[in-house]
Amino acid sequence: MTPLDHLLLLSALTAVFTLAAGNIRSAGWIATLLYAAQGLALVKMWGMGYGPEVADSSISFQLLGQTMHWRFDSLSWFFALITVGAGFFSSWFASGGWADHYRAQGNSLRLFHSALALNVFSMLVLLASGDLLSLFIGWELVSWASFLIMGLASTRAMGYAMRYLTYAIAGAMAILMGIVMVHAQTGSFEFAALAAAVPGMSNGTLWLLLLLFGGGFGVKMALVPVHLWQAKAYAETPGPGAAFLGAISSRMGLFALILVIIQLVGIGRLVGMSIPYTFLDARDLLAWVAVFTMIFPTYIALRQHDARRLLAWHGVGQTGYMLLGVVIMDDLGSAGGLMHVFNYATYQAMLFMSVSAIMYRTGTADLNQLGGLVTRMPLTFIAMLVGIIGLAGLPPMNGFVSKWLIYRSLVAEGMPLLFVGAVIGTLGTILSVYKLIHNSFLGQLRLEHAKVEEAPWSMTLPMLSLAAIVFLTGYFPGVVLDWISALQASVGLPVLAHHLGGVHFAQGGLDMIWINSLLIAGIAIGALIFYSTGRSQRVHQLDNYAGGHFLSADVRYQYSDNFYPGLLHLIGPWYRKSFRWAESALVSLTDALSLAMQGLYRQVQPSIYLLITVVIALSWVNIR
Amino acid sequence: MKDIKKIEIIQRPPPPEPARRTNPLARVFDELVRFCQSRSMFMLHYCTGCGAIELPPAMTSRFDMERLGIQPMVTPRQADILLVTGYVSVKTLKRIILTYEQMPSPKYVIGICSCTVNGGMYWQSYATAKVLKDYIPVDVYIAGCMPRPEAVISGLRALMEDIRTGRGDAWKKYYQNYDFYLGNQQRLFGEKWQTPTDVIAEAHHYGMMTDQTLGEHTDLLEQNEVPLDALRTRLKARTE
Amino acid sequence: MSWQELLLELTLMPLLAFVIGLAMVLMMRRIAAQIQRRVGPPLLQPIYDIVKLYSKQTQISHGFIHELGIMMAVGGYIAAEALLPVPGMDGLADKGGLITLIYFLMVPTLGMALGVGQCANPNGSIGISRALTAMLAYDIPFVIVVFGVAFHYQTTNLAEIAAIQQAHGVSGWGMMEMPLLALAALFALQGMMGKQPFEVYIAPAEIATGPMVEMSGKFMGGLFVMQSFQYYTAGVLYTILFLGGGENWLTFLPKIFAVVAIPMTIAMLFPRFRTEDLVRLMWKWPVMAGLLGLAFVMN
Amino acid sequence: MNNLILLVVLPLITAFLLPVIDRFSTLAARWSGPLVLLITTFIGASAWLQLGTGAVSLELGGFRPPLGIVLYVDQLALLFAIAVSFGTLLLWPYGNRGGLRQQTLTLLLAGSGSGLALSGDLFNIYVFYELVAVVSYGLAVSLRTPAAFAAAIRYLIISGFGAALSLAGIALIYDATGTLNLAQLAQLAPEKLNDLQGLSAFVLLLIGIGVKAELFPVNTWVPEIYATAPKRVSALLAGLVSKLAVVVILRLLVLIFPQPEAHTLLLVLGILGVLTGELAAWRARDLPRVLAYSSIGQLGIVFIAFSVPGEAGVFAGLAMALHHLLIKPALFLLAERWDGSLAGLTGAAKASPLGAALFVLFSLSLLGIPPLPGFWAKLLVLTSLAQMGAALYYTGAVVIMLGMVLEANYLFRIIARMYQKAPSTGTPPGHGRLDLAISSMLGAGLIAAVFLLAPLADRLQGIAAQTVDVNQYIEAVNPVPTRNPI
Amino acid sequence: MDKNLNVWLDNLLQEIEGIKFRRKSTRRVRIDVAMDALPTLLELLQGRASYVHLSAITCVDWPDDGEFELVYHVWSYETQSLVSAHTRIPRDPGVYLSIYDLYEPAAFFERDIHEMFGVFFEGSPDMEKFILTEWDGPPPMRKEFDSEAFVNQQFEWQPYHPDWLKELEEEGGGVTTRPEDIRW
Repeated sequence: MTPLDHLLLLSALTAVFTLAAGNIRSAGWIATLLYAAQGLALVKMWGMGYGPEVADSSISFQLLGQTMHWRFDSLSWFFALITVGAGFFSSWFASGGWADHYRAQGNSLRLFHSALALNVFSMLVLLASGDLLSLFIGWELVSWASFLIMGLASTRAMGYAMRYLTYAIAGAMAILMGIVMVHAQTGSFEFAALAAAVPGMSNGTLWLLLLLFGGGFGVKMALVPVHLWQAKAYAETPGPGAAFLGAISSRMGLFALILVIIQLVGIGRLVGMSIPYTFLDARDLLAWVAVFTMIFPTYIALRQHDARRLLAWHGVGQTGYMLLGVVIMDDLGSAGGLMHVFNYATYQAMLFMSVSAIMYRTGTADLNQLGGLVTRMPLTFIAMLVGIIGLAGLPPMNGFVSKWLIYRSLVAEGMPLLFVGAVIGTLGTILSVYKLIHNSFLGQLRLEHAKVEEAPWSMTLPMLSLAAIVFLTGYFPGVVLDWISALQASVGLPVLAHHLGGVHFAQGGLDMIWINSLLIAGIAIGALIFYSTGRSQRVHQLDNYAGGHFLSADVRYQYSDNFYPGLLHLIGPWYRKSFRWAESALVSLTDALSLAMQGLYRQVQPSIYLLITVVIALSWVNIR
Repeated sequence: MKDIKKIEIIQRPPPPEPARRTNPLARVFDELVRFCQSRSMFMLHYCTGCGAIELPPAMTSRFDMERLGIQPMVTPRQADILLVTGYVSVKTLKRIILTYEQMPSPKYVIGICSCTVNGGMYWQSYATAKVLKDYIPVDVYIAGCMPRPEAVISGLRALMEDIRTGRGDAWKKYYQNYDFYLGNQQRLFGEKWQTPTDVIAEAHHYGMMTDQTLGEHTDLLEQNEVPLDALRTRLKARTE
Repeated sequence: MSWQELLLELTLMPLLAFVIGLAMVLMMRRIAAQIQRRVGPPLLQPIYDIVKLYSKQTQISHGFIHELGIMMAVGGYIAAEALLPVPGMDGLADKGGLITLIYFLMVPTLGMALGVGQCANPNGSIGISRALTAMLAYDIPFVIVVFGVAFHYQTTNLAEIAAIQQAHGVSGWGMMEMPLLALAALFALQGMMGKQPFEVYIAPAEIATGPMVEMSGKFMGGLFVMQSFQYYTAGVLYTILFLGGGENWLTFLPKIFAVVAIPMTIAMLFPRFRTEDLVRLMWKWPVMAGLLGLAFVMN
Repeated sequence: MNNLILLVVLPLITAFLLPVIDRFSTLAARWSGPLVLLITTFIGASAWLQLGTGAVSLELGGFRPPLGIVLYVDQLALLFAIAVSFGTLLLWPYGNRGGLRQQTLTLLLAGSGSGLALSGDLFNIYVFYELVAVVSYGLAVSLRTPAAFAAAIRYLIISGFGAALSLAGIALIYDATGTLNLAQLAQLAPEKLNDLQGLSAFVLLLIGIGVKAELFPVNTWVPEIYATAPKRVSALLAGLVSKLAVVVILRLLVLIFPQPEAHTLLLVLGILGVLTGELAAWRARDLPRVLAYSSIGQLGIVFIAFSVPGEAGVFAGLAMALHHLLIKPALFLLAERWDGSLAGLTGAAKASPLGAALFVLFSLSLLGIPPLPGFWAKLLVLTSLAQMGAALYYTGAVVIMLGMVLEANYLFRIIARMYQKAPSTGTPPGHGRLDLAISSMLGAGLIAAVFLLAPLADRLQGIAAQTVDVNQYIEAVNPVPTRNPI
Repeated sequence: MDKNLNVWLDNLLQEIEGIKFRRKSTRRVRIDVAMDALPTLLELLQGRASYVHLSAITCVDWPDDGEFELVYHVWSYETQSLVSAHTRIPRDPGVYLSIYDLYEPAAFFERDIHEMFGVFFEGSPDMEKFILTEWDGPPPMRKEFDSEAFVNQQFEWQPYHPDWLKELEEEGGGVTTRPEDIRW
């Protein structure tokens, strides 16, 4: 029983336990402990985090002349760490007050916990895949598990889950086609076989493979052309479920992309495959898809007025950064992209949790119905503040480090337009993230929220511990960079030389210990200056300047709807929903075809019809 | 800054010297702070009456107020001087009191035009408040039925002198005998008169409370004060 | 570089920045007065204003986040000064380069935005939404410029950039080698300093000085201090990137004052732009100039 | 081994004796059918054990092949013969639902079905095929609804037309080679039937037999019949009879017409079958029609698989056919009580949780979700298609993929509706205990297949190898060489 | 065109009995009409004689006659001439009917007069407080309302007796009669 078996067994045990005893009161807590146990089992394999070790599992199948086996290497160890961590925090969040609230609304808690456990288990199986066939099996399990957790909440959620399913199955079929093509070329499903066969393949087949695998994994990562399903589906998932999905679910696509395209096909071939009549090659294509994935969803998020929808659209946007970082494939960029996976998981989960804490207390996540909650829910505010600083990528938090690495590598590699595209994405994030915290926590407290209390400890503790992680990994990025350098070595990317505080780079490095302490010292001096002079007095929120008007609480003077009128007035006409139009055009085409086919089968007079078929068949014979 | 000395100041009997802190260092520091306060006054851009038409010429190139360090500011929060210009109608007086209470102290009121002194041209009118001094403490009066910019500047110059010598503390009177002012205000606006600013809490917070601060008028205020937040009833009235 | 010297530098740089910043604020008000044919404020007026604001006896606060906003506004810039190399003092320039500095310049804006948010005043919120839109507008040309410079000198360490430029003398200045980028940077500078044509978020007549609507006493004082730091940082950054940084103080000071004087004079001649026009202008000419400059830099 | 003829003869005799037995005691009549089927299944099973990997040819009445009729028994034929008798046993109209008539016809179907599977003579195949066709007309109308009669008439026309075509095909073959015994034909085919006449004979035969095998142009009868016939009959037709026709086509393809044109024709018709089946199912009104169209699609995949020459194609096709044979009857049994409009199914999971769970299991396997056997079958098909490397085969693979996406969408649209909260108006009906029992047995069979996957796969590979081996067929039958016809 | 309109206007007005009109100048006509005839007059002026613009409604308080005098100023763009229709209404009920249906701006003039004089116009859309929102005393423009007495009672005055005025008065100087008491 290798350590990997312990992990998979434990994960399966959690799934079975939650399925069996999900509805008992303390089911959530026990599930959280089980996730912690999984974390321990993972830590036992810490060797992979810091060195080129590989842990094989004893389970393997011998079927149809193919052997399927499962193993862990540092790439899967890194992703597994984030998956189990996200599972641990989401189930911890879902075990206290939130659980009673969820059950009070008539939903079955057992289904939710088992769906979460199934998700974690299927992701671990995917991460442990040893060859293309087990990769596909894990991939299908993951997409079905996330379908299950998405469709729990309501009929509307089930509608979005159905839409996700069609995308997922289409993606899976593309991957299966790719695997079968590889099998046809190399005769086996092993990774090594593919790696060996790649030099021999012509550019045409490689392009086909890239499109198939890229498309299939891209569907899960919600890259631009196929990004429509993710935001709505994640927004409708119940609170901690959304936190888990937002944190790690679409990163499985990135894991598989790294495994297949980066590790097996490798950058050499990617740069070589040029698109005719353009200066672009395969790597540029992936980079530009990443940049568009950064910009479009972020500016769609800007217009949302439902907090969950806004965060989900950011989920789609931030995947662009990870892909861009990984696709640059130099030591800085790939380290930035991979670290962004870890960073993003931490603060996205925290943001989703804080939004569901607000929904738990006020009943709504609509930004136009909220306001002024900072006085009532300070801890949730701190969690969201740390989250948005991380999401916007500002210095004290870890989001800054990964974005700095990506930008620094873009400058070093000399890709100006990608750099500008990435910055447009960041600025869009900063704008929409401020709108999120302003409309929900700042501004005028509404009458109906006057008596709202802070979220219970079972919800605030996970949030605050995640905030601590975000701050600490921001202060000492070296901790995460160690795992990433081990991962880079195993995947074959150039390894990043780093130290605890950041990266030492000849032409302008980054030392987060200095930068953060400098910033905190600056703010401390600001505070010193501020508090050294006269005492200030807290005044009532209605004691406010309103041009001489006597303010009263029933007049709502919070400015929250249509938050960036100038900008949206200018870029309003650019939102032409062209992707949604394309999707609905496809659906209506299938409808038309299906009605035509049904017409075919409703032929009442078959005789003429048969004569035609025979004539055609025989004439076809004569032509031969 | 060439001809600041040339603006002559109307001589007024010097009132008693304000209390000075004993140790010399603190006194020099207070002297410096008061000097800076006198040389940098933010004027609230709020035209309460007809006299305000004289302010733009005082600000622009001919009589440039900025050389005295006076800038027009938009909100009461940022302003130090409240210029009450022209007749003070009862409706405007409500807004003046609200604005005055929203200003951070030390704050100064300058009554421009004779209407603020004793009612001026509209002394018989039922609609104007005659004596501004009864409702908010006033530092300097500038008489004239719309005094010319030179007069306004010399008034401001007198105020600067008061501040520099430490006599410009009329704003403390508002806290110290708030009851007197509140009484006059209630007499004019009725018992239900209330402003969002909690002046009594502020007086308490900054240690300006004296025995005159609280009285029967403040008790009256306590009784029929409508707590700002609990306006649910009006909300329901509004929605039916 | 022993830690005592570093400590000395870290304290000296912000103080110098503050003093030079005050001088720049005075210069701005004097230029404004000169253009409007007025006498203009006395020499020490900025100090008088700040001392008066800090010596206010009743300060109105709307909550801790309101105070935190001002602390972040002032503290953010104090921290940013340490990254700006000035003649004789490099501070922590090598620990975080040009990209870190851009983010450090965003920290005060967002800190102030948080503070204003809690004042629950619609004027403030409208002002902040316009300020962030303006930031989005002028940051895009600025980022193009930053990329061009970083790629041209193959480094993001500001001290090195200044050293490279000084090595070749005046002909080595950024402005000579990358004129278009310098022009685009000037546009961005105008937006970054929030001066008249792009002052839509202060807009006194329209939204009662936007974010500063509820700032009294030391809050307002904090913002005045931030304003002086803002001018100093903008001026020094532009000088380092395009005017060869500071060999010695005698040549450095005139350069930064000249750089800051240009946007201030332009400011006094223009009315305020609407937000859409501001964004449209910023995304049209400076971005074109920047991209053209980049094309030259790239090959 | 000789008593295998009983597989054909015994059901036929009991079918005719049933009215006589019924005269004596209805109880005996009701149970005699299942008893006979039990005996034939037993005989088949014991023959299967004796056969091992060999192949046997039984001359009926001791006459040597060119004159006499021969039953050729190899693993493929025996497997399908057992499947027919055991399947009819499972899907027997218990509880006297269809009355005596339906029981006799079902027995006739069983007898002729096993005959069709075993016969080694072309004309004999035609006779049994006609018998199966006639019996299925009778079974299709056992509900006596006007819609059933209309559907049956259309089915009669098409089937009759198909029979005529196949007779013409057989005539062409007889004219060219002078014999109808499959073994002899296999010997003579390379030089006699390799020309135009041979190919047109194959086309005629393909379309003729294709009617029962739901081949593309001639399967317009399928949705109406399966919707209006009693669900057990539809299960029989969709599950067993269509597979027998496929086996016959496979025999023809392997033994007599190995030319590439035949394979490409089969591929084209298969692709069209998948496209029309899946697309029509996207907008079907009620569950039986969805299953009908889906079975057209699945059989299209089987044909695509068989169009791959050589052992890999046959292996993949057999895997898909057996998987479909296991799942489709179970789904039809579930459709027994759920045949109302799809909207009526909202909240059905609450009414019969086991039924809904089984439906989910079967649809997952149909879609080819990894751990279930459906995935391995589809993987075999795809790998064999990819091996061919020709453009047409790639389009075949892509069409299968698109089919799966469409199938996933419409199947899970139904499942999503089932698991929603039932509307207050009316909750859908639960299932009969018997139907549930049989379909859950089939479900258990499916899950068992998951665990016994490796041995099953090797045994199936053996069968495929044997079917492709033409010389083994010829030696087993060793016909007397005929003289060239004048 | 305007000449014969005036002539036509003159003989039109003959039809209404009890009407007195005096042409003050070519562009101004004063008409005195009875209380109940005014609406018909205005209707004729507006409908037939193109006096479409109601400039103002003013009210004059005749306390000794016990009447209010309402003056309606209507202007015609075509003839470029103004008609002022005067009418007298009794003071004590102080009720008159509104001409809002003829001229919509009348609503504001009537509301103002109601606030200042207390005349109630039936049919006028809005009779609430208009400008004097803080005032709850009697209508202030009425002549019997003594503003000065009210002011003396309501407000105190700033005691203003500077030293230099005292010396002047000792020498017999200073102001003896107050400026507003001088009636010429």
